[in-house]
Amino acid sequence: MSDGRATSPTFADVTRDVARTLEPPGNLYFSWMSVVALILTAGILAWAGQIWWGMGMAGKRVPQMWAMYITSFVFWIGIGHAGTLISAILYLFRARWRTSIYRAAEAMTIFAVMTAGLFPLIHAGRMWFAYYLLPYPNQRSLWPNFRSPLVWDVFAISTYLSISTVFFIVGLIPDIAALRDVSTGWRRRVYAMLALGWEGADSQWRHYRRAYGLLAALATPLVLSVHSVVSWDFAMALVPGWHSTLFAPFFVDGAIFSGFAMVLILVLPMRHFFRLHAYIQEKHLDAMGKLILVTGLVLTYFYLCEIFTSLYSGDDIEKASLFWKVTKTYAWALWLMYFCNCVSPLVLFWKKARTSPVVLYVVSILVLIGMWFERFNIIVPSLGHDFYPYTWGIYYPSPTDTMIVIGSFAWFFILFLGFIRVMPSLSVVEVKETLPPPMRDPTHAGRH
Amino acid sequence: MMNRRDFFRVVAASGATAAASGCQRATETILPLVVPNEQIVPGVAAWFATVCRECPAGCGVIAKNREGRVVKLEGNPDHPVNQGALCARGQAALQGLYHPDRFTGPRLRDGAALKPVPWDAAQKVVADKLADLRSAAKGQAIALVTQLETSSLGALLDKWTQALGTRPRVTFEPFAYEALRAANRITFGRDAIPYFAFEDAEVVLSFGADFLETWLSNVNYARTFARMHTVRDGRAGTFIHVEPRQSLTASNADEWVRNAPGTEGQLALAMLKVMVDERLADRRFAEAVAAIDVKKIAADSGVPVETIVHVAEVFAHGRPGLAVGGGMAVTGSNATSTQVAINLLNAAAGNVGKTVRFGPDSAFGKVTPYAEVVRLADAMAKGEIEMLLLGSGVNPAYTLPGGLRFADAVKKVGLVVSLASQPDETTALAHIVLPDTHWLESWGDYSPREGVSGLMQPTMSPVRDSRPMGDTFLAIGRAVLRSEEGKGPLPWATFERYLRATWEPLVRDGWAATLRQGGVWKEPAPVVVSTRVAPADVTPPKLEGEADGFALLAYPSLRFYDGRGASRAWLQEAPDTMTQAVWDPWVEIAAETAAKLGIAGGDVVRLTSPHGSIELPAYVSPTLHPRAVAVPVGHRYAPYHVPRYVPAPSGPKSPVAMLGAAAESGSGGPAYFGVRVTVARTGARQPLAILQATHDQEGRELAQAVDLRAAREQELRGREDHEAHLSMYPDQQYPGYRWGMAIDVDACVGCQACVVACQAENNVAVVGRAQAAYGRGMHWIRIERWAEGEPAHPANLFLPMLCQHCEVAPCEPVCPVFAAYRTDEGLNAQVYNRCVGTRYCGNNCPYHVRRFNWFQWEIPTPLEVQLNPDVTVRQLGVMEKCTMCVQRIIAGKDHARDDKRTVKDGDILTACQQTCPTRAITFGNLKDEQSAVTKLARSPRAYHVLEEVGTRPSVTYLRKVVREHASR
Amino acid sequence: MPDATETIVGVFAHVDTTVRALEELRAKGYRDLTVYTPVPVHEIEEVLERDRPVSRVRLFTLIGGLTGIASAFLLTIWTSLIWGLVTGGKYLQFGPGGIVGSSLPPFVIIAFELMVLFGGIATVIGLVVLGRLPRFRPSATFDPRFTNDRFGIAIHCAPGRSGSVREILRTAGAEDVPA
Amino acid sequence: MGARTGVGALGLVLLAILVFLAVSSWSRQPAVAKPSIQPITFPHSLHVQTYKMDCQYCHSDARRSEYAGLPSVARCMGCHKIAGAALPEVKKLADYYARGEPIPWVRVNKLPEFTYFPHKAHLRANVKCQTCHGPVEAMTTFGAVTGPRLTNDLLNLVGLRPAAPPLTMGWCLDCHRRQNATADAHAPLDCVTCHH
Repeated sequence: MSDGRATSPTFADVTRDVARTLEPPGNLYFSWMSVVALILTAGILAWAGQIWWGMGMAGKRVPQMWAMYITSFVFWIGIGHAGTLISAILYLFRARWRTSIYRAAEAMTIFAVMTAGLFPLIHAGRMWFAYYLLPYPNQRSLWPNFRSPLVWDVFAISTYLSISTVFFIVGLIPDIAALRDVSTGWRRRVYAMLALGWEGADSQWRHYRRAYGLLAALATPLVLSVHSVVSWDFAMALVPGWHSTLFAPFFVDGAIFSGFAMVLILVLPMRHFFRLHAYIQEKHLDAMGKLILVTGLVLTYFYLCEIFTSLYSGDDIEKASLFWKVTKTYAWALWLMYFCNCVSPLVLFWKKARTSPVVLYVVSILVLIGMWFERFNIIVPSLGHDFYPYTWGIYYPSPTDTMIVIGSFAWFFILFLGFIRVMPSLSVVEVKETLPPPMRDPTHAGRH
Repeated sequence: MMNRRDFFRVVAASGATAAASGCQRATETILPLVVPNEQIVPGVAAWFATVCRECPAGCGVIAKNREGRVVKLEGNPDHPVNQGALCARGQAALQGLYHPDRFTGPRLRDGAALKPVPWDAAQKVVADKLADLRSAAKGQAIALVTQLETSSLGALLDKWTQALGTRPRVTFEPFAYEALRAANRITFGRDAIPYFAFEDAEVVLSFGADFLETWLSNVNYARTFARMHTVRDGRAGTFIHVEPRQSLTASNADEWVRNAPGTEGQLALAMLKVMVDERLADRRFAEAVAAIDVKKIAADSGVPVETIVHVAEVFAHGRPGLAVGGGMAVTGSNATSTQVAINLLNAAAGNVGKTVRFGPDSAFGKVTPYAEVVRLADAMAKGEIEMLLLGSGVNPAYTLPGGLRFADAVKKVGLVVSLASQPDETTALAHIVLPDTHWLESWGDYSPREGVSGLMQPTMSPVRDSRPMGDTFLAIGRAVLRSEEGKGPLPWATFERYLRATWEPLVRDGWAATLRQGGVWKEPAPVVVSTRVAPADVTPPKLEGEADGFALLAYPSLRFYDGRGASRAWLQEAPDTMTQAVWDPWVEIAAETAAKLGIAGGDVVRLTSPHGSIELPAYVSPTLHPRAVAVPVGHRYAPYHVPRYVPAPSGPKSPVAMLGAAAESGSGGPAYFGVRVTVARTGARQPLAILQATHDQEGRELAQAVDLRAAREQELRGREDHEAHLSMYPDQQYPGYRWGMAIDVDACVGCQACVVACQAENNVAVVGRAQAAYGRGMHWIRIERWAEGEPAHPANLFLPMLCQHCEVAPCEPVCPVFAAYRTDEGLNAQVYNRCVGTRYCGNNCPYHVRRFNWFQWEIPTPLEVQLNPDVTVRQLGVMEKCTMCVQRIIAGKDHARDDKRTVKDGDILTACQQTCPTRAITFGNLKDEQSAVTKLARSPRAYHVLEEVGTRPSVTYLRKVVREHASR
Repeated sequence: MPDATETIVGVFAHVDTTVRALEELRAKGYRDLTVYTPVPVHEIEEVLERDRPVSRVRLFTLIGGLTGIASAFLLTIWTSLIWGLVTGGKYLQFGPGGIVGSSLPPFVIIAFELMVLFGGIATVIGLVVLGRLPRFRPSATFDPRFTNDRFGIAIHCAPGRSGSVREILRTAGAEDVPA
Repeated sequence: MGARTGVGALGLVLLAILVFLAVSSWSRQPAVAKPSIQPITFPHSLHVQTYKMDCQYCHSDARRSEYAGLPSVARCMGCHKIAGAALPEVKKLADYYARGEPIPWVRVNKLPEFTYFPHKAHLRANVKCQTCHGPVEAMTTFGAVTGPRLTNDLLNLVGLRPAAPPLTMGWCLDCHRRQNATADAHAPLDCVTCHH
């Protein structure tokens, strides 16, 4: 590590500090867990009611046949972007500041994708037939329609979840091995099993390093493709406000933007409660802040493009749709989104803001709100004022879909809160890698 | 016919198991017939001809019987009145047949409730009471009221009243057009309502006559009107309508003249005056209009002099023309004189005998005038009536004006017997109910006009324990007279025997053929009438109520008529075309009035007349005359609608509750236009369930129009070539047929018949008020109303919108499981059992014609018996939409293959096409160069809705043709 | 373990000492070495990888990726051909004169996704197979310190040479050379 | 050795997925009909083989309707007034007839509610009854094995394709395709032909 401060922890410190995060949690943790579990239960009950009585329990209607479920689906998929982006793309770019946050980010990715993956099921009118979307030989001699963006979604998301999980697990193996060797009792036995007998021998490391690099190389285009494919759910449709080639980069950028915000929301409390200030330092926060700022500015640019193309197209229906969104029933949502996504990140131009956990936390929450509403604004108002004036209408959320959406946050947090207590939320190996390797002869230090 | 009863029981049982089974694995039994029925082959439809009795128009109907149950009604193509078409009410008659509220047997009042009782006991109560009254020589204390029964049943009941010595039978029809009869008596010396030959007219001038909605025989007149008005070979008739309210009929006029309420008669005279002055009419009519001041009439009616002159000129130049009066124009205090003025217009233009034809006179001429009903009610109020017998189809407690206080009067009657088959406001007051069979289960005959005698036969065995009214009366009559079958004045065992005996001399051995045809028809000899010209004076209408109140227009509803249709959920859910409102009743308030009183749409307002008061949500109309408010007659809910589909209503909703009792002096008819009401906000809100978000097309050219002159020119030149469709992909090939549809926007009058027909054919669910209001209605076809031009005086275009079966369908490629795909025959198919319910297709359809099953829609028993067995009942969570009646296509191909030929025009009619009174819809094979649909698709008027989206629909629309002078 | 060899483990606290020992051992001709490190260390790898071929994991990835692409195209095209349903005017069918219609572009997306999926899974399989995972019993030369902060070198040598190996390790700076 | 166990674990996971898919595809499909216990033991074999009766003599609606139909009790009695009147099973029949009750036959062949199978069109194309209903002429008690079976689905999944049992959609399609390939027939392959 270049700044080579005296306080720089040793390898043993790292192992100890990480192991410390896995000590039995206190009452605060359990009270949080119970609150989250309660909300989750309410969400599950709401879903059960919706399955039993029908999709009408959710507030959907003609013309908004999609609404909060797909909004939340895209939102969570977007959140799921930061993890693999950090672990794959930043790995390939050798951005060393990633190491202290990437484990948490990866876990977040997997849980976010798992949350997102629920929504197509929640959304489907007959979710018990959702397996029709899977390509497998069946007695009907009938296959899915590979021309449908929804089937692309099935492939993209299941691939993304698989590869992210693989990536995550591969990254975890040496860490679990390290924990195995410092723990005792049943934990040791469990870790021993999960570590697959990792020993850190050179014959393992050489394949491991190569495999990890290759996975990163595969995951990099995957990260970019997943949200592109999700964006095509909209871009491939005719609906004014959806039918745009802008959508793929627009969605990918938005995904990274919201993903980093979520990473901060998870990492900042972790840093505080686990006292990981030595590993998640101000420069890390600064780097994250910069990324949020940049992606936010790019997003602003895309918003402007969207408005411009709509106005410049000469398409009256597109223009009417835009005008309606900006001024009518859902205008508050649109302006809220502009404020959260375009204005609030501007504060990060100041380095003081970028290194202040409080400011970062507030901005991150605003960004998440803004990004949820971005998807809402794409779906609900666009559908509400499309080609056919006869069916124009306003969507009102119902208790059922509101509860399910809130429940999805509970589901995500219950997974994440569970994870940080049983698995190393800080990468033991990679943090050690960034430390100066122990040298007897200090003249070697700093070389890399 | 035959012994179908056992069969029905069997099928009903297996039908119930079929409906209940989602994925059941329980042992299922299949039951064979005990004795074969040669008329019915399971799986093959049998058709029975009969006559529709949903209103007195008497259209011919053929009922499709599958496995012993009627599943669909269609117009009888051979019947001269409706010529194969049927209106929304006729289509919905099935819901009366299978009505969940139908009495399951006779009922006897026990305190507040009606309790089941055996037939014998119930009939004995009636017979005993009759016998008592007879022995007390109180025959005149017995009254029988029935709906209009023109033929055998009426004759039998008259024999019955004579035999028992009761008061003469009273025929009660709320809308009986007494003023027309009275005026014809005055002008032409004939107490009859003639046949109006719209088909032969060049110009139709209507004073309030809603002939496309309820007037006399709406299907008949819609069909003939379409023949007169639709562009053919560059020629088209003109239709001018005078009414204070823009009704559906007014919307179809080339020129709608908005007048002050009640000034129609004066306007007719002013027009006659113009014709006389401009020598467009015979001089002898000058005498009639000598005292007429056109300017004053223009000022009183609010119609400019130029308009009066122009209309008169157009009308006079029609060779022949036709002037008709109806609706509010001929039910006020000046109704008869108004109609006399209209008669004079016809006479002056030389239309009598040409388009106004006496001879084939309407059955409405046989209705007992309303004045008699008033007299009966008075007698009841005085306690002179001790027994009141009410035939099925009459509901006086609901339909009689509130001023008559019928409900109070009826309480003075010792025994009230109703033969209604389902509970209504009148059975609530009855002591005994002896449920009549539904007309689809009954023998009978009906003659809607001279020369047309429709024969009715049971099309299935009774759904509920009920007895034909004729049988009930015969049994009671014989019990009173203590005579046996075959003897005495009422010897017939059943009404069927009597009917056969009556028809025997008429048809001889052609009974079976007559049954098949649905009756006998011949052209009666025309009756020549002479016109009596006398000075005419139409006084302004006298309206009860406060002078600063608003004239109440209580008009019959297209969907419910006098309220008979309102118990059918299908009709409640089919929107009123003008307001696009479902379920709720409303009061139409002019925009100026609403602004003045601070009323917004959906505000509940209280209307008060000297006779009563009702509370209704407001519909703010930019078109209504500011001195009027309008409330449709006929809105009511059946018991099973509440609270399943609508919340329980508070208080009466029918405008007749506010009307006065007095009959019009000239004709003895009721005054639906007779009171002024005050309008007051109640502070409550009840937004109407309106399906159409806006009537403004916002420049999207969904419904298009073309000028008549341009249409003519195009017709001569042919259609300009369209740009070739550009694609990087090869076009789809159609190895066999390619189905397509053409819809003539010029012909569509917006009557909603197709909507209900589709609902009946395709098992489309009813969702109720709240769901429909929230965009969750299930109709596969909808009639849109698009208003063009200035809001106060718009030209309305009616656009039937259904699945466009696009060649490049946006809905298909987005479906992940091929539930939506395009067939080899050019249909946009929806496979319900494959559908997962992603609803992506519904978003991506630019026409929004896809419907999603948000819930498992309930089908209250026994309505499930009506379900078309050829169409899957959709489960919750699946998408559905118009299939172009694919089950009919399959059946049509099957029949053609039986004959070893290909399908030709007319083999396959979609349900909407089949019922359309104006033949606006054409379906056929687009690959057949000679088919009607191909020719229409190449018409110069042809266009596609949202053509620029590039979906290449298989449904072609033909532009509406507007007339140059239609501006005003 | 065959009796013919003896195994000696050296535990190091520092990278430079470990590297020194490795260089020494290699110079002496000891090739049968296993090096344990808590993290992959560039300096150590440099020594070890000098004369080894590149890890064959990449071959697994390549084959997996290509399999993914091929199976995706096979799946999408074959399923289209067996039942050439038309959606949105696009289709791929057996027709007169061979395959007609065209709806290939969307299949590229499926191919991409399956390439990544199969490639990724094959990579992991490669890692598992080549890294000889999972192991249920720790190898004899493993010491739990190696996953924390110590480096280890295990040398298999003829029994007679253990002394010199120990000497090399100690000289290089081994913290501990257990017996 | 380690590698083999890893592959085994992966295989297990894959197998679990396959089983899930198979079960889920099979679970919502038409019921597997069991050999039936009928109110009257009606031997098809006797009527067809011994008395040489044509299927359509009793199932007379097949040629004109979607349904093949069952003979009315009266039709049965047409012969059995005299023929075999003394047999106990025929007596049961006579009892039903005397009571005017239909015979509650247990249904054997059943398609889902959303599937329309027109007998008429298949008869017109000269499809034998046995093609779908099996060798009924040889059955003393009518029973059929129809609908998908788990074993078949599993075999299908691992690439072995056993002859599908009758009355599954894939089986219908295979026959239609064969017809179109060989005969001069137009067996429709449009979904809506059967699902409307």
